[in-house]
Amino acid sequence: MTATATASTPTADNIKGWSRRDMAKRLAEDIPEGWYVNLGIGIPLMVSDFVPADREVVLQSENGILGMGPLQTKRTFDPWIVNAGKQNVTLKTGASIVGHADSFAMIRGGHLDLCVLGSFEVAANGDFANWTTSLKSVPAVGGAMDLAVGAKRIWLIMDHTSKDGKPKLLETCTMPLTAPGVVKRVYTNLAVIDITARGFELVSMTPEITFEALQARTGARIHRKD
Amino acid sequence: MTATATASTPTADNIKGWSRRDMAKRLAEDIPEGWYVNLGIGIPLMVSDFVPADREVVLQSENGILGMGPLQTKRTFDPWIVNAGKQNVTLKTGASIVGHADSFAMIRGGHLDLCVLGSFEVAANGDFANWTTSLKSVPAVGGAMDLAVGAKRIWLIMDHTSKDGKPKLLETCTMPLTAPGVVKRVYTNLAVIDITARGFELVSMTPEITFEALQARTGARIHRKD
Amino acid sequence: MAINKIVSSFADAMAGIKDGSTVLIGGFGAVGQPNHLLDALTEQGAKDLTIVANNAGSGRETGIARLMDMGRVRRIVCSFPRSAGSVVFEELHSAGKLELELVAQGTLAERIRAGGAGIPAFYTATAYGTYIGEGKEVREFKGRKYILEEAIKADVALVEAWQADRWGNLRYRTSGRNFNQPMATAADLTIVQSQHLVELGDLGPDDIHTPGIYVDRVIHVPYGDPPAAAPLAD
Amino acid sequence: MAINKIVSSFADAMAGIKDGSTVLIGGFGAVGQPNHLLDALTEQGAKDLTIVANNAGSGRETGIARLMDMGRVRRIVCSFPRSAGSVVFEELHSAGKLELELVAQGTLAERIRAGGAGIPAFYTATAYGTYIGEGKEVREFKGRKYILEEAIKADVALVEAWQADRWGNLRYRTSGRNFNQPMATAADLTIVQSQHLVELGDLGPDDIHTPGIYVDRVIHVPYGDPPAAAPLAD
Repeated sequence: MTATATASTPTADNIKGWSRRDMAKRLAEDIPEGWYVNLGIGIPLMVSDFVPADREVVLQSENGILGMGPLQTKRTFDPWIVNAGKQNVTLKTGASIVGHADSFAMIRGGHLDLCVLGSFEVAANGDFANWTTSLKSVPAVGGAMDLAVGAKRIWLIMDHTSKDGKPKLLETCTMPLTAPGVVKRVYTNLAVIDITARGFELVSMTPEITFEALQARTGARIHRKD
Repeated sequence: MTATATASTPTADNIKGWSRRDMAKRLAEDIPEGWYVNLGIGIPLMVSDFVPADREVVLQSENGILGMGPLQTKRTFDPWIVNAGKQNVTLKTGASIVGHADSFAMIRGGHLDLCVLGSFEVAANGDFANWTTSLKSVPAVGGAMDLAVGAKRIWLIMDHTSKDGKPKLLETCTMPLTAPGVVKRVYTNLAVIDITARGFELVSMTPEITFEALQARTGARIHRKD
Repeated sequence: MAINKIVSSFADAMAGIKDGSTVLIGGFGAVGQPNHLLDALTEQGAKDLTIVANNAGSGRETGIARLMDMGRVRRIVCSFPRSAGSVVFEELHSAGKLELELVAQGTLAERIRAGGAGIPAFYTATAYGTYIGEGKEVREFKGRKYILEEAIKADVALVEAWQADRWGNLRYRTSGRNFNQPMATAADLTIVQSQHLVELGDLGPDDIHTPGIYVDRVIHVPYGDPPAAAPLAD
Repeated sequence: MAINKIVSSFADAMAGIKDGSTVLIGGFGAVGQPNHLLDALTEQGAKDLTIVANNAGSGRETGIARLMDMGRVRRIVCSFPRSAGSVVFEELHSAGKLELELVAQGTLAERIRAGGAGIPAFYTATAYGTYIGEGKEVREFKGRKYILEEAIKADVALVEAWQADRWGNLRYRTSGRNFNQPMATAADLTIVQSQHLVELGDLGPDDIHTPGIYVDRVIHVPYGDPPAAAPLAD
């Protein structure tokens, strides 16, 4: 497999692909009823807006909430309830609270069906790097490493390439790892890609792009599903 | 130090010493206000009857009670509350309940000021053996080993000798250990004895006996306090 | 659609339990014992089981003792196998028909908690220097000696609760919490018999002892009070 | 006489904290932060401190940031040192005047829980194969790799609670539970600022989040609500 068939500057054709909302929506539709899900700070948290209204999914927040609801409004304001991103959130009917040790016991004990995270890089072997781009300055890690190894599956939601067109789906990560070998699926603006024993496997892609152009924007071989 | 000055059959003089109630009472009076205390099944549990009424001592039960009260009567009957010996007990005002993992975290984390246990044998180095006399039949261990290493101090309440006059305070235990090196004090029918770096140290003894007669009933040297 | 973990038959509650399973059984004494689930497991037929429980049953007609008496248990992991009435255990064990792993009670609770918390192993001072600690890895931290103990992770947990809702949120009643709380976290399939079913939201967020994430199935068993432990004074 | 852990002055609450102490500080974001105890610790004067907390403070005028800015902290153990407003941390750390031990949040919580539970060390998969896990002992259990982590046991814990009684029994309010609950168990001296004092018995036995055995001193600080995290939609 080589990328020689594509343009030398893959982004010159100006394909944008799916919007962040589209990515969040696609991911949300893949979450079955009854799953326990932790959504990372940022775009992953948008996923909660797109879970179909007739489907009960229980959201966990690492600081001890099981059954997290939407952000508070002025009408529902309660400053004692915050999520992992320290936003004021609501509790759904049926929610429960635990302390930090019990919350991470829940996370690390393999009880979450899914954790959705953003990422800087992901590799074809399931490694990913989302906590810091460099160790030169002092990084903050928070709960990312715990979630990465604790949840039953890690799905990433991320741009397929950097702003200057460099692939973020790679043969090997170049940035400090969050965890080795844990990612099961990646939702990008261009495609949905599974990570299996043989590496990246295409699930679906935006109609704006060809398989070859997608491959050219990807740093490791993409397999078609058998 | 030898025991040659005493009778060849030390119990022939028929000294009984303190009764079990006396032993429990002496021990209870040595518990300061505010201590958290676990009382083993049997004679140790009698200690609770003798804590002075104006002194608040908080009793823990290994199955998750902090603030255990006296045994239930027909008037206070609640079959949902049991102690470690599976007796129906009451809760004091201020009591709290936790599950087994949290209860033993409390025990093993060094939070109990005192645990009072019965014992078959105790050695001058603080070893004791209270869980089984032999490994020939299948023993049951329960929470004894956890309490033995977890409480800040272990005090034993036990007969000074066996029924046939053999010492139970020894140079080295002969039965399977509950824990090595943890006992701080022993209350027997004949004496109260501390265990320090140099071994058994006499705190007090029944007026019925002489030091020499006490020594003759003891399997290791008893030091007098300096 | 909505999450609903409440099942209406014991057959549904027990569905899928395989031969060779490891089964955690809550309770301490008569309080908090999931007796109806034990009967249902007996009915369901799984055999070659490993049972993890504080006690090894008493009598012959009910609970763990009955399951063992029917030859369905290969191995038991417990802290207090031998007590008044543990006749079936003693018969089978002395006849070499039942393996025993004897574990200190706190180590048992902590191993189960570790199983639920993703901790594969931990060090503890309990049982160091004793028969139970023999052969285990010893390691010193800050001048004190500890032994290594591994987590217990089970296929099934049988749990008794006081209140449950359709998400599987649980509250226990006083001494009924015991091993039920850590065991609920440490199995692939956690099955609860609950004295009361309540509406979602009836249990306050700050008042839930076991969050629903740990629970797979709930069956309503309003059996009433456990027996008194012994005759009481007036 | 009776047990009474309630003290009436900050001086009494802070009495005896020594230079060189390790201090656990509860809270997550603005919720459950024992800010008045932090101010009292600043007043009390202990220096050369090791601080264990999820964050490394923000701003300069309050809390952990103020304590660090006054040169009283030698070392900080935390999971999220760098965030908007962590200016004092960044100044001191880049100037080599403050040591940092970076710990994954769950490992931090579990190390503290272990400190309270008498577990000197445990294995975890978190941070295996990463920069944070470098140099740590690796061990395989059932085919998966884990690293060894040691317990954190502190001299002092500063805790914020919603309700407390004279035995030191505590309840927290929703997200205020956070690190306060495990930290309360892991120090030789646990000091609590509580929004409400209640009579002994007002907190039901099944409803206590932190049993009084873990608490040494309680001071009543009815400061009201934490600030809103950000402007809210209508």
